[in-house]
Amino acid sequence: MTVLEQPGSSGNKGTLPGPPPAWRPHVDPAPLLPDATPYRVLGTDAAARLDPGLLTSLYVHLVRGRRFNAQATALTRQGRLAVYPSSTGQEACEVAAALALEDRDWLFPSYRDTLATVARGLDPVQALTLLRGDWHTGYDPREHRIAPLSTPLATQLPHAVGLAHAARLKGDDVVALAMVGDGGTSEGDFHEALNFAAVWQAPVVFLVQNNGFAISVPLAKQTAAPSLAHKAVGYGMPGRLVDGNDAPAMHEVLTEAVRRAREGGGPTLVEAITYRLEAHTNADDATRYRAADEVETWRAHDPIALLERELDARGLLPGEFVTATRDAAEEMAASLRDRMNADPELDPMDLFRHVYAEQTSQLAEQAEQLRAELAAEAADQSVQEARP
Amino acid sequence: MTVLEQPGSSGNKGTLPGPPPAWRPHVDPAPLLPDATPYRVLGTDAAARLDPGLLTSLYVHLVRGRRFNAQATALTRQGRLAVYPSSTGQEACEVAAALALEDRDWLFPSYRDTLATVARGLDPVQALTLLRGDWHTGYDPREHRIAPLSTPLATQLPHAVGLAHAARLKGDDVVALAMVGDGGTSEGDFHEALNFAAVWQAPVVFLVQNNGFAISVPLAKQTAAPSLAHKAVGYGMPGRLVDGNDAPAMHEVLTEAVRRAREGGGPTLVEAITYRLEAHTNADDATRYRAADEVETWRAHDPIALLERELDARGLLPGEFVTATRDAAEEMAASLRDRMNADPELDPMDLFRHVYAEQTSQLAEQAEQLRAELAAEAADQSVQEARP
Amino acid sequence: MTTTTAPTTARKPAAMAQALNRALRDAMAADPSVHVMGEDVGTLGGVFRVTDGLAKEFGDDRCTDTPLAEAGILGAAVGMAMYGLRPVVEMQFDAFAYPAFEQLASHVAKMRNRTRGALPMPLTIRIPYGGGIGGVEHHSDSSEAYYLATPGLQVVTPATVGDAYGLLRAAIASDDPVVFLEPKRLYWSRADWSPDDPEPVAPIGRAAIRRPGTDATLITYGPSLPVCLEAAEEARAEGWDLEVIDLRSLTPFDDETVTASVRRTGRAVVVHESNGFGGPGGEIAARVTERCFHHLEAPVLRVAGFDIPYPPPMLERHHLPGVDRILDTVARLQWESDRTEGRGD
Amino acid sequence: MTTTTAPTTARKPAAMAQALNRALRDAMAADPSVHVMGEDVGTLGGVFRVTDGLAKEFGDDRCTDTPLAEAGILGAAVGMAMYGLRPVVEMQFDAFAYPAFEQLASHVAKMRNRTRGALPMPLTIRIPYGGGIGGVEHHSDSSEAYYLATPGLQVVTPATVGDAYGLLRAAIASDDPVVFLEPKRLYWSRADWSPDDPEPVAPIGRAAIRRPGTDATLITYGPSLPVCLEAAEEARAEGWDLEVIDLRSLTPFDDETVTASVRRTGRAVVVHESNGFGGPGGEIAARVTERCFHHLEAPVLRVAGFDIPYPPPMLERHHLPGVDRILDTVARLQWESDRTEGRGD
Ligand SMILES: Cc1ncc(C[n+]2csc(CCOP(=O)(O)OP(=O)(O)O)c2C)c(N)n1
Ligand SMILES: Cc1ncc(C[n+]2csc(CCOP(=O)(O)OP(=O)(O)O)c2C)c(N)n1
Ligand SMILES: [Mg+2]
Ligand SMILES: [Mg+2]
Repeated sequence: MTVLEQPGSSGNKGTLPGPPPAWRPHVDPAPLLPDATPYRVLGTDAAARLDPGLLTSLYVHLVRGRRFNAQATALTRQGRLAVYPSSTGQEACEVAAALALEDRDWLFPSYRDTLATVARGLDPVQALTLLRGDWHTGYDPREHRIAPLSTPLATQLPHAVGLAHAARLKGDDVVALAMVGDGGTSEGDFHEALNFAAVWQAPVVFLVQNNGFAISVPLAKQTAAPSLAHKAVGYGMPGRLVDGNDAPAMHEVLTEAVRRAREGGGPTLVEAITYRLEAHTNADDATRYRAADEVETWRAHDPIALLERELDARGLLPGEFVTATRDAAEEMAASLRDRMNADPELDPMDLFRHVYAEQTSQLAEQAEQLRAELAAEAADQSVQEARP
Repeated sequence: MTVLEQPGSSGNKGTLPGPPPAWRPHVDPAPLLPDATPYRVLGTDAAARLDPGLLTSLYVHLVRGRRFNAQATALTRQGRLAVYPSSTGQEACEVAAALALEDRDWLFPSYRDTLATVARGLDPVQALTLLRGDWHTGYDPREHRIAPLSTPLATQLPHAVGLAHAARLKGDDVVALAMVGDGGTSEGDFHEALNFAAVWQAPVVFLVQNNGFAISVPLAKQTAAPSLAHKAVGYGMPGRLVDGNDAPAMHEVLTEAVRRAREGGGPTLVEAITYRLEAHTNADDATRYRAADEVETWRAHDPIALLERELDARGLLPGEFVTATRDAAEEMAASLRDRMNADPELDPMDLFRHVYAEQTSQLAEQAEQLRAELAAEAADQSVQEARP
Repeated sequence: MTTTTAPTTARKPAAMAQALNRALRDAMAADPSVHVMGEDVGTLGGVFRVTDGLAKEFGDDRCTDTPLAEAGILGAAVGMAMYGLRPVVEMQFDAFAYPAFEQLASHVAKMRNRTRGALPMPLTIRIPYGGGIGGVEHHSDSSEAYYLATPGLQVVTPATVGDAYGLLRAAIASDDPVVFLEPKRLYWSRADWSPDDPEPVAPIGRAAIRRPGTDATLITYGPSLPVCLEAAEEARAEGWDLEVIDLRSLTPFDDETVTASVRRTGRAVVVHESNGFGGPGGEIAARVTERCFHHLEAPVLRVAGFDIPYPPPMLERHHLPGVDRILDTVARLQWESDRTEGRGD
Repeated sequence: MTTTTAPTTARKPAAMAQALNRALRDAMAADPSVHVMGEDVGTLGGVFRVTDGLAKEFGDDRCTDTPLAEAGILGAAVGMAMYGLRPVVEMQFDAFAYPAFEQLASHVAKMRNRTRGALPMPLTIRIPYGGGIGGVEHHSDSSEAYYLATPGLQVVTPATVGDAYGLLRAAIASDDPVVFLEPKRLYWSRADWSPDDPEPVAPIGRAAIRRPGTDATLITYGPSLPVCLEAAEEARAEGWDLEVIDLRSLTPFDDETVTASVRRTGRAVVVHESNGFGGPGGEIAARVTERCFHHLEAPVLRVAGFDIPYPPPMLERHHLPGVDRILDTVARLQWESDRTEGRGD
C-alpha cells in the first residue's frame, strides 16, 4: 500500500547497493492524478447521452437555488438575516452535492452551503436559522443527516471522515460528502482529514469548490499547485478536476465518487472550478478586490445558462416548463419570505439548556439569576405601561 | 501560476460551453513528481564520477556520527542524559543535511536530529543540553544558525519558511533546511508550512526522513500515498525521492535543492528512505512492534557499509585511514563522555530569567520566594551537617 | 470616556478602528522591520478595515495576504521574528486563532525562555474579540483566559480610542509577544483623539483609573469598560460613588493600581464578558483578596458572561454583562448590616 | 492514601496505569460503541502502557493506531461520536493536545449546545499531564486552565488508583465530553485496589475529603494530592490539623463539599502544579471567598507552579509545589493576631 511494507518484506536483498531492502512502491500514482483540464459534459459529445430526466431535474434545482440565494440576500437587507454568504454562480456544485447522495448518506456543508442543505430537502427556514441568529443549528443533524453548517473552515472535514469510518465499522454502507472552499484547503484540518480518510479507506468524498477567492484573497495567493486536485495523490486517493458550472458533469463525477466510496474504494478529492458571482457575503464589497470584467467573464459561463443551452438544443426547454419552474421558485421564495418575516420564538432560558446533558448547579444558579432579571424587567415594563 | 489567473484573463471565451473562462492551468505537474524509485549513486555508474574528497569526508562524518549516537545512548544508561532519540542508521541523512548548507544558512532540526547539529559544528555538549535537562536549548540559535531542536512535531517547519522568507525580504541569500520525520508529515503544520513556502517561493528545503516508523506506528498506518515525496506536487514544488542511506546521493540531492532555493527557484520536498536501526529512544522497546529480521534486512543496507564498499572499490579505504577515522571518533566520544560526566552548573534563579525581556513584579516576587526557600534549605542543611 | 491623559494638539473624532490603523501605519513608517500579515489584510484592508491602505502604502511584502491557515501564519511569523523582523499578525476573529494555539503556547510564549533570551519574540498578535455585534457562532468568543494562563505572553486590550493607538504602538515596540485583544464591538466607538496627544504610547502593564470613586471599585477591561462607566453613572442615583479601573493589560497585571484602589474603597466587583468559570475574574478576585483581605467589607464579586458557549445573536444581550446586572451585584456588596454570604449561599 | 470508599473484595497492589487500563478494558467489554484511538495506542499499548493489550483483545478497529495528527484524531472522534460511537482519545502528552485545540473549543465543547442536544459528544480525551518525571520541554505542561475556561467540557482528574478506575469509567459513560487529565507522575503510584470495590464508578462532579481536619482546608487535585497529604501529616508537628480535599472534578465544580469544609475550618489554601496566574487556583479561591467570606480568618492563599514555562528536568523540583512551600503558606494564614496582608503586601 505504501512505500515501506511492514514488517520484514524485502526488496532485492543481496544485490547491494540497490534500493533499500524492504522498500517497494505499492501504489501507482498515475490514476490518482487529475486530468489537465476540468471534466465537462455540456458542449461535448457526451451531452447527447445524458438522461433528459436528470437534466430537467438539475435545471429545476438550479433555478430554485438561484432564487433561494436571491431571497436570502434580500432578507439580509430587511434585517431578517444577520448575514448571508451567497452561492450564486455555484449552484451546480451545491445541487450536485445534494443529489449525489442517498438518503442514508451524510452531508457536511461549510458555511456557504446552505443551498446544498435545502437541495437535500431541508426546510429553508431551518437551514437559515444560523444566519437569522435565533440558534446555531436550526435542524436535527441526525434526522436529516446533515452536519451543522461549519463556520470554522475545514474543521468539518475530519468529522466527515470519522462519521464515515464509524458507519463502515458498524457495517452500514453510508457515505459522507464534505464541502470546503479553495481557501479552506490551506488549513491543517484539510490535510489531516484527507490523510485519515485515505489511511482508513473511509467512504468520504471531499468536494472543493474552487471559486477563485477566499474573501478577497485570490487563488494565486492561496496555492502554487497545478490544481487543488493535485493534492490527492499526496494522500493516495484519486483527484478529479471538474467544471463546477457544468451541472451534469458535477453530478456524474460526484455520483461516481460516492459509488466508489460506498463500494469500499475509498475516498476521492473532487475540485470544482467555479466562481462566486456575488460578494463574499452581503456585508462584503467585492469591488475592493476584483474587477467587474472578471465577473462578467464568469457570468458568460453561468451554470444555469449552460444547462439551458443544452436543454434548448434538445428541445427540453418548452416555454411552459420554464414558466412553471420559475413560478415554483417564486412560490418557494414567497413562502420563505413570509415565514422569515415572522419573528422566531425565543426563550432566553435556552441559554442554559444543552450545555451539558444535566444542568450543573452553577448553571442552575445562573439560570435563576437570569430568570429573576427577566421578571424584574417585565415588572418594570408593566409599571411603565401602566403609566398614562 | 495557478489554475485561476486573476484578474480577468480568459480561456476560450465565446466558444461556450468550454472550460470556464479565466481558467487556465499554469504549472506543469510532471517535473514536480518524484521518480518511481529512490535516487541513488552508490552502486551505479554515477558513483565513479564522485569526488574522492567528498566521499572520504562523508565517511569521516558518518563514522563519527555513529559513534556519537552510541555514546549518547550510553550516557542515558549512566543517567547523564534524560533520554536520547538515536539516529543510528540515519547518519547519511543527518550528515548530508548539515553539509549541504553554507555557514549563513539555517538548519531547523527535529528532536531526533542532534547529530545534524553536531555535524554542522555545534559543540556536542551544547547540542545535548536539552536531553541532559539542564536547560531547553543549549546554544545560541542565531550564533550557529540552528533553530532549537523541535519536540512538538512539524512545528518547526513554518518557522523555517518564515525565516527563509524574512531573509529573502532583507535581500540575504540565506536558505533554510528543515527536517521532519515520516510521522510528522501527518501534522497540519507540515501542510501549512509547505503551502506557505510554495506560495511565497521561499528558499526552504524540506527533508523528510522516512524511517518507516513513528515510534511504533508503521508507515502503512501513517499514509496511503505512493510516496511522501508525492505530496510536493499538491503544493506546486518538486518532490524528490532519495535513498537515505546513500550518503553521496543524499548530499547531491540536498545540495541541488539548496542551490535551487538560493537562486530563487523556490522550495523542494526531499523524502529520504531510511531506517532507524535502534529503538525510538533508549526508553522504547522496539521489539514490541517490529520483527528482528526486518531490522537485519536494513542492517544489510547500512549507510556506512554502503559507503565503505564504494571507497574500498576505489582504493580510498586504506587501513590507516580507517584506523585514524575510528580513533578520531573514539576521541570525540571520550571527550564527550568526560565532559558530560561533569555536573552542569545550575542556578535555580534561571527559572525567572528570560520569561520576559523585563522581569514582571509578579516574577520578582516569586523569585524572592524561591530565594528565601533556598536560603532556608541551605540553613537547614548546615544545621544538620553541624550535628555530630 | 474619561482618559488620564490631557490633550494638547488638534483632536477630532476618530473611531477605534482608525486609531488602530494609524498605529500600524506609524509603526511601519518608523520601523522597516514591522510586517503586517494575515487573512485579507492586504488588498481588502482586513474585514474590520484595520489594515486599510497599508499594502498600498508599504507594499505587499510589508502587509501580506497570507494563505488561509492560522498555524501557518503564526508559525511563519515566529520564523520571521527569529530573523529579526517584528511581525504583526491579524487573526480574523477570536475563535479563528485556535488553530494557531500550539504555535502560540509551545513556541511564541516559550521561545525567549527556551533559548535563554537568544530568540526573543517581538510579535504582536491582533485578535478582534468578544461579542455584541450579532455575529454567528465562533465569531464572538472572549478567549482571554487562554492567553492569561500562558506565561511568556503579554495580554493587552484597549478600551478607548487613545489606548487603541497607544497600546498598539507599545505592543509592536515590545520585545515580548503580545496578544493584542481588540474589542470588536468598540471598533466604531468614537472619541476626540489625535495621535499627537502627549504620551501616545500607553505603557503595557499599567491600568488606568477611568473614573475615581470612593465606595467600591469596578475592575474591568475592553468591551465592558463603557458598560461599567454607564453603571457608575447610574449608581450615583443609588448613592454609590464607584471607581472604575480599566486594566488595559491583563498580563503583566497592575497589582499596584488595583490594590491601592480596593484598599481605599473596601469593595470590588470584577466585570468582564468572558465566561465566569475559569475566566480572568477568578484570578483578579483572588489576587485582590490576597492583597486587600482586611480592607474588604464584602467578598470581591464577579459579573461575567454565563458559563455557556457564546449564544446566537438574538440571545446575546441576555448573556452580556449589562448595567443592571452590574448594579444588582454592587447592591450585594453588603452595604447594610445584613451579613449573609454571596451567591450560591 | 485515604479513600472514602471501604474495600470489601480481594484487593492487591495496583499501579494507576493498570487501573486505567482495566477501566478501558471493562468499558470496551461492556459497551461495543467504546473505541480507543490515538498515537501508539495499539500495538505498543501507549507510551505509558495504559492501552496495553486492548488492540489484541478487541482488535485494531476498537483500539486504533491513528496517523500522527492530533486535530485529525479529535476531529475524527467527533465524527465517530456523531454516528453514535463513544470514542476514547489518547493525547500522548499535555502539550501535544494543543494542535487539537480548535476541534476541542469550537466543536467538542459546543456541539451539544449548537444542536440543541441533537448531537451529544460522549467523548473522553485522555491527557497525561503535569511534571515531575524529568521530561524534556513540552512534556510536562499542566494545561487544565485551558479546559476549565471552556464551557461544555467536563474536566476530571484522578489522584488515586481507585479513582483512576472509577472516574475513567464515569468519563466514558458520560454523555458529555470529558477532558480526562492523568497525572503522569502518579502512573506508577500503587495502592491496594480491586475493580470490584463498591462504587467502582466515581461520580463526576464530586470532590472527596481525603483527610478530615479542623484548622484549615487544603484544596487540591491530581498530582498534588500526595504532596498535600504529606504536608498535612507534617503540619501536625506544628499543631495544625489540616483537611485535604481532592477535587477530582474541576468542571463541574463541587461547591458544596468545598464550601462546607472551608466554612468549618475558616482557612484555605489551594494547591496545584499549574502556573498560578490565570490558573485554576484563582477560580477556586474566588468562588470559595464568594461563598465563605465571613467565615474566613485569612484570605484563601494559593500554592502553585511559578508563572513560567515549565522548567527543564534538572530544575523542575524548584518549580513544583512541595511540602515546605505548602507549610510556609499555611503558616501565613494569620494564625496569630498579626493581621498583615498577604504576599505582595
Ligand atoms: C478557521 C477559520 N479561519 C478564518 C475564517 C474566516 N473566514 C470565513 S470565510 C473565509 C474565506 C473562505 O474562503 P473559501 O474557503 O475559499 O470559501 P468561500 O468563501 O470561497 O466559499 C474566511 C477567511 C474562518 N471562518 N475559519
Ligand atoms: C505534536 C506532537 N505529537 C506527538 C508527539 C509525540 N511523539 C514524539 S516522537 C513521535 C513519533 C515521531 O515519528 P516521526 O515523525 O516518524 O519521527 P522519528 O521518530 O521516526 O524520527 C511522537 C508521536 C510530539 N512530539 N509532538
Ligand atoms: Mg473560495
Ligand atoms: Mg519516523
